[in-house]
Amino acid sequence: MDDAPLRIGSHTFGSRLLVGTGKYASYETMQEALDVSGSECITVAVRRERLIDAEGKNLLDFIDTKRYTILPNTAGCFTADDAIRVARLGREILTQMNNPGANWVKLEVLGDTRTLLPDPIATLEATEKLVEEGFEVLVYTSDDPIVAKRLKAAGASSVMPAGSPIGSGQGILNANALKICLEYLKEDDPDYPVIIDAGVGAASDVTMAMELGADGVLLNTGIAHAADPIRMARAMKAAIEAGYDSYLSGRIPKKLYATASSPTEGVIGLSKTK
Amino acid sequence: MDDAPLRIGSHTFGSRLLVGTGKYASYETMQEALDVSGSECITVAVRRERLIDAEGKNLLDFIDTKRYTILPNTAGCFTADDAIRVARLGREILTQMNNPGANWVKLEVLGDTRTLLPDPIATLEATEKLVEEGFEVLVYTSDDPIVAKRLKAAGASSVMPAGSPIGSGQGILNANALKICLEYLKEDDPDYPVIIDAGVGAASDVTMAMELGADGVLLNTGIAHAADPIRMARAMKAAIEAGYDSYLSGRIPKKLYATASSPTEGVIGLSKTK
Amino acid sequence: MDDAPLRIGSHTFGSRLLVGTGKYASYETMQEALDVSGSECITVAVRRERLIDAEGKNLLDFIDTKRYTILPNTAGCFTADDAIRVARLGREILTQMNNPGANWVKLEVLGDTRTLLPDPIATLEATEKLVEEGFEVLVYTSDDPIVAKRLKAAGASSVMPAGSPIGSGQGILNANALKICLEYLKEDDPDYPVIIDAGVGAASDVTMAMELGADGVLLNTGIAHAADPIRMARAMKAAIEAGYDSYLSGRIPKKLYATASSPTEGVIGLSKTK
Amino acid sequence: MDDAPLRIGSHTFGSRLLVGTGKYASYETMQEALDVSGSECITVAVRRERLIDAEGKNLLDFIDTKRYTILPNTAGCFTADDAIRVARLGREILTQMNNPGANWVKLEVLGDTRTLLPDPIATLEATEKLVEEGFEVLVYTSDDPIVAKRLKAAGASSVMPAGSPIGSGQGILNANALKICLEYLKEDDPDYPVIIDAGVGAASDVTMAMELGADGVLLNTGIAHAADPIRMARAMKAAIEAGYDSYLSGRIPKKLYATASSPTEGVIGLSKTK
Amino acid sequence: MKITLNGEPYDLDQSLTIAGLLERLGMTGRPVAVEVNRQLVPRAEHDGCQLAEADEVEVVTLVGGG
Amino acid sequence: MKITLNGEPYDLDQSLTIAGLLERLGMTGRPVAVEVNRQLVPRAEHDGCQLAEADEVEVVTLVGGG
Amino acid sequence: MKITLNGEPYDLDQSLTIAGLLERLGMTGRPVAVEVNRQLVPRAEHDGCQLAEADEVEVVTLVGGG
Amino acid sequence: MKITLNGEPYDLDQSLTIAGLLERLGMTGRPVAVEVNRQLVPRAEHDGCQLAEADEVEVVTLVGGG
Repeated sequence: MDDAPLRIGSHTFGSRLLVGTGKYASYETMQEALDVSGSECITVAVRRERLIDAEGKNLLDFIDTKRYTILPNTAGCFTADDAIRVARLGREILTQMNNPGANWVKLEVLGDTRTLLPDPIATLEATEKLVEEGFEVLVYTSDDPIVAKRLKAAGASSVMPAGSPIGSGQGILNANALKICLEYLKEDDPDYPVIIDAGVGAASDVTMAMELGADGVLLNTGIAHAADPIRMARAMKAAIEAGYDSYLSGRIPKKLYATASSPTEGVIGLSKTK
Repeated sequence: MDDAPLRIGSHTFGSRLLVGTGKYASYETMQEALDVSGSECITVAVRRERLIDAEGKNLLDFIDTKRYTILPNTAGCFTADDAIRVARLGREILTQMNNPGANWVKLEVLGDTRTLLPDPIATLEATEKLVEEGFEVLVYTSDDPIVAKRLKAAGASSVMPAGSPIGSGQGILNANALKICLEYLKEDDPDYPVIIDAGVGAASDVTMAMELGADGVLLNTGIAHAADPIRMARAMKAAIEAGYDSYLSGRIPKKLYATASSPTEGVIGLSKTK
Repeated sequence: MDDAPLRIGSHTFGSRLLVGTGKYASYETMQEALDVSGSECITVAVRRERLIDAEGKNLLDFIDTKRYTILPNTAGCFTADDAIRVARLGREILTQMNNPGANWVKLEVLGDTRTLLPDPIATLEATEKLVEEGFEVLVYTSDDPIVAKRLKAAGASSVMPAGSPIGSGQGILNANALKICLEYLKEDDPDYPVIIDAGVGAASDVTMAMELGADGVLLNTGIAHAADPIRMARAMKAAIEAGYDSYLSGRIPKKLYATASSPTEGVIGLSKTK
Repeated sequence: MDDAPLRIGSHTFGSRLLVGTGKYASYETMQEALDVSGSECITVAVRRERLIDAEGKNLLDFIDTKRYTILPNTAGCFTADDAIRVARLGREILTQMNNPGANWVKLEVLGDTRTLLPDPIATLEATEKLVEEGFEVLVYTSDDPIVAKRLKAAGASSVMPAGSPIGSGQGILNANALKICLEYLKEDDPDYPVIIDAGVGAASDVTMAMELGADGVLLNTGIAHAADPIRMARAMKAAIEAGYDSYLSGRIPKKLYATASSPTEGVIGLSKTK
Repeated sequence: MKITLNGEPYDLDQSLTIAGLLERLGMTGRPVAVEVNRQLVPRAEHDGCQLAEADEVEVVTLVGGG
Repeated sequence: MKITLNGEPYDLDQSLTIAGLLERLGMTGRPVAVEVNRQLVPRAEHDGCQLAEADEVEVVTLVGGG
Repeated sequence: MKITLNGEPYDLDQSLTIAGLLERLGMTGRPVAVEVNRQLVPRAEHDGCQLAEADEVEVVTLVGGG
Repeated sequence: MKITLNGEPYDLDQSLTIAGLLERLGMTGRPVAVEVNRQLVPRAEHDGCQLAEADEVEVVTLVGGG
């Protein structure tokens, strides 16, 4: 079977699962979960260096930067300007590390500290400026199809609609909206990458996202806060493959009821049936 | 990670996917789909031998009976007596073939030719008699929890509630009812095997079924009538693994919204946030 | 507009809402809720007379038996024999009261004390016997379509499938199953009354039940345990009317998106649209 | 029971149902449907006068402008400037008619001719300008909570999120998003009016919208294109009342299963129960 | 004489009919139904039905239920 | 004199005010609003507003919509 | 001699055992099960079981099913 | 000399370059990025960039996030 790689901007991955690196009980658990997930692309945040305890454990000591493409994000930013500053800082660090992730960013511009929902207006503004600065922009947004359409028009390398709010574990709340997003983003451009970002709670959420025709899924909390993150990482790896194949296989239509799986002719002489 | 095998009566399988052999465009396609699905247990129907064209292709020429445990079913029966006759005929054939499936049966007693929904009353009656005759009975039933409870009490080796009508592709229509079925069937007996049988349309249906705590899934049309049965077989294999791991991993709770995946402290000096 | 009355057996009602009389904080609240609900048919249980405090308040002191047709139920019975005894006792009392409800019964034969789910096998047995004794039987059952079909065949005056478990407040959990129940019960007999019994939590559950094509809804806890039972009674009255009209009106089909509500021609000369 | 009127800006209505005037088979049908709906506020579009056949039937000949407050809309506009022009034109006409609707507008700025989904960015821009010009702006938007929040901050008199795309008949596709919209719009301002606009197909959609805590519902196609618009208008009237009361009544919580509606003590001496 | 009344032991100093029992219980004319040994005894037979030692009597009425 | 009226070319043999145009169109007193070159002209100014060559005039009313 | 074989009339010029019938049908050694008059006849009894006039014989095998 | 370092007041007894500051912080060679007064200063300019009184300096690195 043909298993196309995931292409986003100048990047190509064998795995369609993108995972975060936050909220793990320990770096060791994170390291094993990343390994088991099969992901080749991991997202990280940019934060102030701890000045005391500077010898303390550092995320980068637990990440094989030869193996993973690092996707720096602008989590925690609430204005376009702040997101642009953070994007530049992330690029600077990854450039020093010679990591291929130096040319892109996961753009988050949030509208509210409580719900962490994205601000479409500020997100669009930041997308335009970062694209101008040569960034490949993977942009986190709501499932609003018109906003998705405008973000692609602004030059985003990938639009990443949320299935449900970050960390909510609600999965796909509005399949109808995501279908319209996919219709907009892929018409006349079927290879344009659409990633479902945020909201995933269980493996079935990932499988459903892929069955809608998404190109990949990005998640963090669903694995990091599961009771058994390692096993959940394995679940998510299988869920991506299941959903990708299921979408490409052309599922049977839904009916109110029933058609026989066994032949109806050739049955032995039976008592009169109803 | 501990991957427990699936145990039903005297049978043990590494794969938790049980697949049917009906409705394929060709025996060759069926053969490859069975192989790709990873299933070790396949269900077949009992029908009159074609007397003319007796040299024609036969299902059994395409099944490696050393590899697969065959589960004969009573599809097409509408009374307890007929189902019992067909169960005995299936056992006779499998005995000749020395297949381990000679001691069990997938019991279907249907209530209506149009919807192929099971008849709980006749099904219960047939279960009691077949158990008396020494069959290990895997019984297809609706998602009615009390019927499920009574079928187990009647000695069924596995109760197999439908997610939705046979071949409908509706997936899991009533998760609430299946949860109560599982609660009844597994209380004080956590290893009692519960298989979700029928209704599966896409991989996410299988993953969801397993996330409810089912021990396995039996399906046929979802693979056989997909546009690409081979790829769908691979999807279903991954979907079973995803759902099994997802259930065991202890998923995060669902919330109305959002908790941050990235740390909220240590953000650089930002413009005033909302 | 033609508003057909609800006909069940020999009974005819202007309201399609049937309400229970249990679980109210006070008889006075019950009395007002019944009044506001507009219901003309109320169901009651049969229980041992309190021998001490026999002068205490009695349900019947708060029910205008000229206004309401009383539907005695067999709640609390777990075998066909017990349900039949209770049905006879209810009939005896209503006969003394000259209430029109003396010739019928709401049959409940439960399968389990914890979930109060109906036992299809015992329910079918009791239905047959009570019909023989001349009762008009309104039978509470699960949403299993084959059981529903057999209960009608056994002579039930009305089959009353549950939307979800008694008192669960889950509303309609399996619209697909109820649609098949309605198809079975009404084919060649469109006037056969089907009542959705149990599970209602909010008004929208009642409206949805009616939009499926049900003839009425029976509920108790949804009103009795609401924070404001009187207002909820009014909500349920309106919900029944809304759902009945909505079903008869022939709703618009569902589409992925949008057709204009305002004319697309005749718009003033606009800036170039997308 | 206290039935608070619906207050939007300077307007007060007894009915919480707002209806459109488009897509009816005839003006006579529209007239009767408006009457039966009980609505006191109807929305209309602004279009070029037909210059030939100027004597032809005119909408206004069928609307009692003393009875209804007219809400002019900007349907068909795809830029902020066009919407503003159309808003001014509507105000001019209603001023001549001395209709109280002269001071407000239903703002629609659409992002795409195919789906008629709103453009959040242009909608926000138009809201700011129209508020400056003294309009009471009722703004149609998607269910994006951050956009809803910003539209209120821009001075909208009412934010009107869509349940689903205009005319799609899908009802409420994302209750979670609407709950967050309501939380944002009503915190510290519980009387701020939130109207669910668009997507309604059946009465249950209206009841559900109100049960979320919305202050009203605006719809058009659901009535105008129903097979029987008059009866559907009556259904929608009842559905609004049902949902309003149901929300205020404090519904029972949802449970996996069952609590008894009839007393569990005092049952006659029964056969041993399970 | 001992009977069981609604599941509880109950003493009768003398033999009674069902009508007599109901009178003694102050339930005459109340809407109740009576079972003796799991058989319904209709109101019309209450006068004629003499209770015997060890009879199991149920006296039931209608209560709120759903 | 040529103007554009509701998007169509329209000839005026003589110069007219908006009021004059509406009269000619038989719309005097009808509930309509008028835009000239994308600017609304309120009813009160219809008498005073003289149309010029190539003016883009929109005459609009209310129609059914949702 | 006439029997019913899989629901169809079937002529036997001579009396046969089940084994004989299967041989004639070219099914010897094939994985089939045989019912005579709704009673299963196990393989081990095929040689000994003589068919009689009007017997209803079913010869079944396994086919694809779900 | 006083600067603000990662939001906190910080004293420098002598004027330093960014490179000097990082050395003093023991971060030489660590993967960090530096902003002075909200402008990124690329690694190549760390030696040449002299810090001034009241500069707002941010020294950031990568941490776990989603």
